[in-house]
Amino acid sequence: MSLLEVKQLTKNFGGLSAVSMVNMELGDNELVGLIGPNGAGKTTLFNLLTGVYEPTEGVIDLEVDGEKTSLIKQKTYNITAMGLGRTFQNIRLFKDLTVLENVLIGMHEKNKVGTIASIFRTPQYYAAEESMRKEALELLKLFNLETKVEELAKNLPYGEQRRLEIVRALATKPKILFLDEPAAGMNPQETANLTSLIRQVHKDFKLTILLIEHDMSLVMDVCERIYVLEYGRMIAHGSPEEIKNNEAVIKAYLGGE
Amino acid sequence: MKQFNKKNLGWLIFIAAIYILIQLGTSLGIINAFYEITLMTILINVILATGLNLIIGFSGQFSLGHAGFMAIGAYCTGIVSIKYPTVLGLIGGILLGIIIASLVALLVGIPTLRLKGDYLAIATLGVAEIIRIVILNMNDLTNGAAGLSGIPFIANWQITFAFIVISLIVIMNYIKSSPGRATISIREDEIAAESMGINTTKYKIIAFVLGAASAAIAGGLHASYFSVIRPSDFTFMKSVDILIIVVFGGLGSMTGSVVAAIVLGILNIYLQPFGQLRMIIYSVALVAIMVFKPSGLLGTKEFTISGLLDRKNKKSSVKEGEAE
Amino acid sequence: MLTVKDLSVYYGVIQATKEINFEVNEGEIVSLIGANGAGKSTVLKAISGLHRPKSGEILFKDRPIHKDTTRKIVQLGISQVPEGRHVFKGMTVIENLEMGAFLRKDKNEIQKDLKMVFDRFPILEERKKQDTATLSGGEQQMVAMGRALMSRPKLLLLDEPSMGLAPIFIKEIFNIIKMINTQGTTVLLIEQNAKVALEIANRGYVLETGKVVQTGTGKELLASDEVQKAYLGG
Amino acid sequence: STTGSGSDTDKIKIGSMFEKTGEVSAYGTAEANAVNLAVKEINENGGILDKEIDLIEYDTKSDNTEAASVATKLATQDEVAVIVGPATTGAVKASTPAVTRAGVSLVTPSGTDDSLTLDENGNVQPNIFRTSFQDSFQGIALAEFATNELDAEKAVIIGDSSSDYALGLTKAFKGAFEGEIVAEENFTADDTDFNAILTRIKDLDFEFIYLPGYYNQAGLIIKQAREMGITQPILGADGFGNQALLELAGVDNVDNVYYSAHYSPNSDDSQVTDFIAAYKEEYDVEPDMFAALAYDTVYLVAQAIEESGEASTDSITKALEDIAEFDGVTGTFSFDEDHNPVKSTLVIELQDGVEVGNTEVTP
Amino acid sequence: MEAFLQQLINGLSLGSIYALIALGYTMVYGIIKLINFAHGDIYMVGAFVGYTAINSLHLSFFPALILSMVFCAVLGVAIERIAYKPLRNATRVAALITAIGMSYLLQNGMIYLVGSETRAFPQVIKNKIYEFMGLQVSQTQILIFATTIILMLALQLIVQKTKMGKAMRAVSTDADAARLMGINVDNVISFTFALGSSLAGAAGVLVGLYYNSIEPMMGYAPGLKAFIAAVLGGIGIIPGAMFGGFTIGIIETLVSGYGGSLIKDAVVYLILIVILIFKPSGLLGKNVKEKV
Ligand SMILES: Nc1ncnc2c1ncn2[C@@H]1O[C@H](COP(=O)(O)OP(=O)(O)OP(=O)(O)O)[C@@H](O)[C@H]1O
Ligand SMILES: Nc1ncnc2c1ncn2[C@@H]1O[C@H](COP(=O)(O)OP(=O)(O)OP(=O)(O)O)[C@@H](O)[C@H]1O
Ligand SMILES: [Mg+2]
Ligand SMILES: [Mg+2]
Repeated sequence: MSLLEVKQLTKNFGGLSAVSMVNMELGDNELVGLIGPNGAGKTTLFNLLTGVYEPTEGVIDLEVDGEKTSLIKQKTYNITAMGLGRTFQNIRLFKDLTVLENVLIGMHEKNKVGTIASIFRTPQYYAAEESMRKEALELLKLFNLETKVEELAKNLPYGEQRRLEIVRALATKPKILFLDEPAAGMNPQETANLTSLIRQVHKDFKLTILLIEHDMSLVMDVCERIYVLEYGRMIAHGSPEEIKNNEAVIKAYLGGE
Repeated sequence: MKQFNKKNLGWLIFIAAIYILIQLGTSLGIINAFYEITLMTILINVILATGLNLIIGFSGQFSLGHAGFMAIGAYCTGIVSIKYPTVLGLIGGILLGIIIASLVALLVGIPTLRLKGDYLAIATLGVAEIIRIVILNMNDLTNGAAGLSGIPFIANWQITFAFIVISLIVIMNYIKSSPGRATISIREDEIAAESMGINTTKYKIIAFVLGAASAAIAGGLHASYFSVIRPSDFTFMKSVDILIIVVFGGLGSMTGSVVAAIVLGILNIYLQPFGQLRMIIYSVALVAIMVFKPSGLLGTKEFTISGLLDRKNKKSSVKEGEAE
Repeated sequence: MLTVKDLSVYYGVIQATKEINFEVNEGEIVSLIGANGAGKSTVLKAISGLHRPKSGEILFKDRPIHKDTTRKIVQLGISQVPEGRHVFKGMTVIENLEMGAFLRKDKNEIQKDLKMVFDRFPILEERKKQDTATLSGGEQQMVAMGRALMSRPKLLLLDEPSMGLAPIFIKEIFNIIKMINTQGTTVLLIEQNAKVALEIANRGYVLETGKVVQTGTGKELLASDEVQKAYLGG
Repeated sequence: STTGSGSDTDKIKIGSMFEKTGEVSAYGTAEANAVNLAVKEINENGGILDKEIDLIEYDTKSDNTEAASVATKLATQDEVAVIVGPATTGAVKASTPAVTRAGVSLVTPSGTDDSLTLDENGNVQPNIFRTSFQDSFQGIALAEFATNELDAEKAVIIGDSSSDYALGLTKAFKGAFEGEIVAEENFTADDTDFNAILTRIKDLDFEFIYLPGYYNQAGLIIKQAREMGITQPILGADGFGNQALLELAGVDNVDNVYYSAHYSPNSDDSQVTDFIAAYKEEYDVEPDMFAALAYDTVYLVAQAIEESGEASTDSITKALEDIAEFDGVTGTFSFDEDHNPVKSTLVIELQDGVEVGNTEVTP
Repeated sequence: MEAFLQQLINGLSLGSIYALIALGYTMVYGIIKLINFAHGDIYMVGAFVGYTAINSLHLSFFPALILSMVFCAVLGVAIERIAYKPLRNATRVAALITAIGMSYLLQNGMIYLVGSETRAFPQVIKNKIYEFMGLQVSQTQILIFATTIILMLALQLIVQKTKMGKAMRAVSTDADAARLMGINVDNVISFTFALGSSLAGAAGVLVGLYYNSIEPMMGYAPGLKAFIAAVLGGIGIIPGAMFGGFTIGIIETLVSGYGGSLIKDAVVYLILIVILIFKPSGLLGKNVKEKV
């Protein structure tokens, strides 16, 4: 079975059907793109998968410890614990906390330090803090953020904020990482740097990545497969080459040359 | 590890020094009965404000009902210690207060902490008023509107000081730990916090319960020291008074709350001779302070011993994130 | 038409622009390009009077405007499409467009311009009674553009109009910018998408950490090695 | 501390602490004003023991913690000889530990709760005195009045559940009243709209309304009841004693209203008329029952100091206990062993807003 | 049944007072998201201005009402300029504290000026009582009820249809973008305060007339209830303030009317909390989940 299976997924807002009857599958260690016009329902799909919105109908199954587990009606934090990590279209860092704290918060659930242990400062508490700190610093180093650990997140330049968001998502130890327009607001040079970073994460962490992006240079470059949404429906699916030449996609999204 | 101990030692010395200073003051008669009342008011306000700050400043939940939990603590302590007028009776009463306040906080927290902003504020205000009205109507136990009087005076400043140290250590240790960071992340961005796998409801409730428990302690000490309590001591205006201390000190700064409680306590002494004009001066001061320093005295910063002792090492000490 | 002289803007202690100089002539499209945080948006905020410069001058038709209120500046004919659209959510498309004509009293002309905007963005006419909060990003961008046009600006300031838009919309937006320009509106354009921006621009300026480091015609800049390396990814 | 105002021998320090701001500032301010007036008069007439009174005043903010704080300040820091105030029971109780420890006596003009002057074991609090009736006294007197004078057997009680004053009066009344209590309704001090409870009792079979409460709510209740067509007699306590009762209720509505009082404002006793004139002159409003009690309290304290011959705290306490036949605006009285005044009450009858008679009741 | 209907009338009349005050509350909240705690005290000032106008200036009712509204409008704008404007970019709690400070200032300033005793409001309009089918309703009750409805409709019209109203809505969603339209944001906010405060002034005079009782602390309790009403209705929503006010008034009255006068407020709060649990953004609030 594939890692994540989505069937007939639908989300209505009042009369508007933001996502309708969407089917999708993600396998192990894949790098998949999700594109579509503005308002097609891409972000909404992410929100459904991560439990931020509750689907109107449909099936979302994730493989957890070899078993098929439904994500419907699960709380976001449970879903995260099961291995789905994400970034946000509009950056949502913990702005007034330091870079390090942002990452440590991502690690919190996986390094259960009990409230009681923390209040009474048991030896376990010290040990856990030590190891979390070490791990966080290593992660930050990997993303060239090691010199910024004590900076407040809000004071980082935009590009570094995007990177920190990815680090923070990785700190939750996800099996699947959802990236929502990581290159938005970046110039082509910055986008190129980001492209190689995504490749590296994909390789080093051996995880599956689902990527929303309007920058075709990035999508076509890194994605193995691409899904295309329009008006909430999946209108196409295939390799970058197939998508580039798909009439419907060109008409709805890419535009003719 | 060495770093931690050094810092803990610093705080220990600091606390001991303050204790000795107060002790010296009372022995030499510098702190007379009147200053002692002021001191007690300040100490009790410190507990109240730090507890509320945990809820509002750290978990980011807007509670306007702190006085309700204080009332629970005050009445439990009053009732128990009238029956058993001993130190054990006092501690038993306070413990009972903590337990009941925590249970009530848990019970109301689970449904209401889903609410946001002003809606939560109104709900918590309502909870506090319900607590007060229940107390008002439990005549046999609470003596209704007339309240309890003749509560034995047991909570001297030494006992109060001990309670303050304990509750501050608990709260500080909590916020400077992984669960504490999880709590703060809710204030920063609830949706992002959930996406980090944090059970936001759980940590909101922990903060709410801890805050309620500390309010119960403060209420118990208040009852025991002042020996009279009435339901009308714990109205919405009391919650507002505590809120003022918290905001004045800086939302998200525990040491700020401590400093603000002290400053406002001392301000009150100086304003007392002004009679009716006092409240006018106080309100003008309140507006002026907020206009000129909207983030409060300390903002979200904490005053630290290490920062005071050697400013050079400040960076590394913050890094350790230990009980500052 | 617009002259910016030695402009320095601060946010608290952070200096966002450092004695910037540039100008925009009547009828031109001028592009400002530069990395994130270079100070591009800050320049536009200073021109519109949203953020006061600490020193320097901004002249519009030889008249200093850096001490004027935003209201005055809008009255003089400068209109801005801010970064991130900033449509009025909770108001309908048509109400948003009417807000653009807030300072105008000529009811008939306003109706004409409304029609003009709908001609340019037909989709908006279909959505005219819809709450802008529920529009897609591209549609919101059109509302923001249409709203700015409703004030009949002489100078239109555009801050990253293509951000977050699907490729097909990007093309459309740039076509519209060209069209507006040929119909007589001067345009100052900020874009991350430097290639397209420089293609349609008469002239361009490159900003780096608050300073102008390079200038030239659009074609010159496109051909420049530095620009190629820093902004065009190769 | 036996020499209260030891250091400054040509002045006698008296403390005044009242609720001048906050919830119950209406009563506190009236009392504080009357205290000032009395002190001014005494000083103009040569003071006490040929010494001028130095009045040290504080506001308790209607807050008990603050009351404890200023009582301590007066007793230990300012070292006053005696304290007048505060107005409410709670504030007096909060001040009790401090003044008792310092041995400074405190006379409250209007703290009415029975337990005020007693400790938990029923022993008298050595330093607490009051000039007003205690709740049980009035409650019983009114119950008797209802039975004997109104010939009424069916009562409806409308009480202020947020005030200990009203609760005390209700409790005493219920204990003493032999007739039937048809209904008992409650309101809180914040309320201004009483239509709900009045509608509820309107069609019940009852002969009078017992309304323990202060004039500011009582006035509104009388108005709303009469407008609604409830015509039965309304019986209240000394909290009615303010001109505002008539104005709030509307003069026409104040019909069949009875209340127990310390004195009749229409009395032609010169002490009463002089006091009313002086107060009006000074503050431009009619004095109320609270003002009268506070005014008397100062003269009472002055008499005690005069009689003790010195301004030491202990001798003043002793003199207060022994005071014989103090003659003031609110009657002639001395203290019983529980520090409560021994005096009778007048039940005043109002018809069409005019006092038409009064009956002396001594339960 | 008759008793129930009578209580309903009582509840509506009490509720319309809460609603009247809540309208101004919600209006100000709607635009700058500030809980203007001093609103209840402006209402109190309004009552005193009306009192003075009638007693000392010997004006008749309507001129006194207008004078009070104008005075309160000016007062509201002054408070906004002095105490709230500097805090536009501060946290909302900081602004709330300032508002509480202003509330204290108005209360205690008034106590200082006129004393804290309760006064009777001059009864310039004779209160007639109408009876039909055994139900009673007074002229002032009708007056207040009608005023509330009319003002609610008028406000709704102003906010939805007029240019100023649109400017207000624009400022409330995005102040900087509103500036770019040439809107003078400060003036719009001042206008909102003027409008909201003049409503409070009108309420002060009307309620003063109705209950015949005014004092410096009179704004506290109804101010708090009105705030609760505004939140219950969905804060920032004009018809919501009205429905919230009616709801609270009716619940309060029915609870008292059916023997619960001791626990009236507790029941009100309990119902309030239950309503909020099921409708977390108030009666008329749209339950929009934040778009992420
Ligand atoms: N909470 C919501 N309430 C109402 N409508 C919503 C909500 N969230 C999304 N929508 C609507 O659903 C549709 C899909 O929105 P979504 O954000 O998923 O688009 P998208 O594909 O991510 O577009 P973009 O590329 O512009 O980010 C849009 O029309 C949007 O207005
Ligand atoms: N409100 C603000 N407060 C403090 N600093 C700010 C503020 N706005 C911008 N800055 C800082 O000013 C500098 C210039 O920002 P500006 O927004 O003008 O950059 P930009 O070139 O428009 O970048 P982008 O491509 O991300 O839009 C940056 O360092 C930024 O962090
Ligand atoms: Mg999206
Ligand atoms: Mg920018």
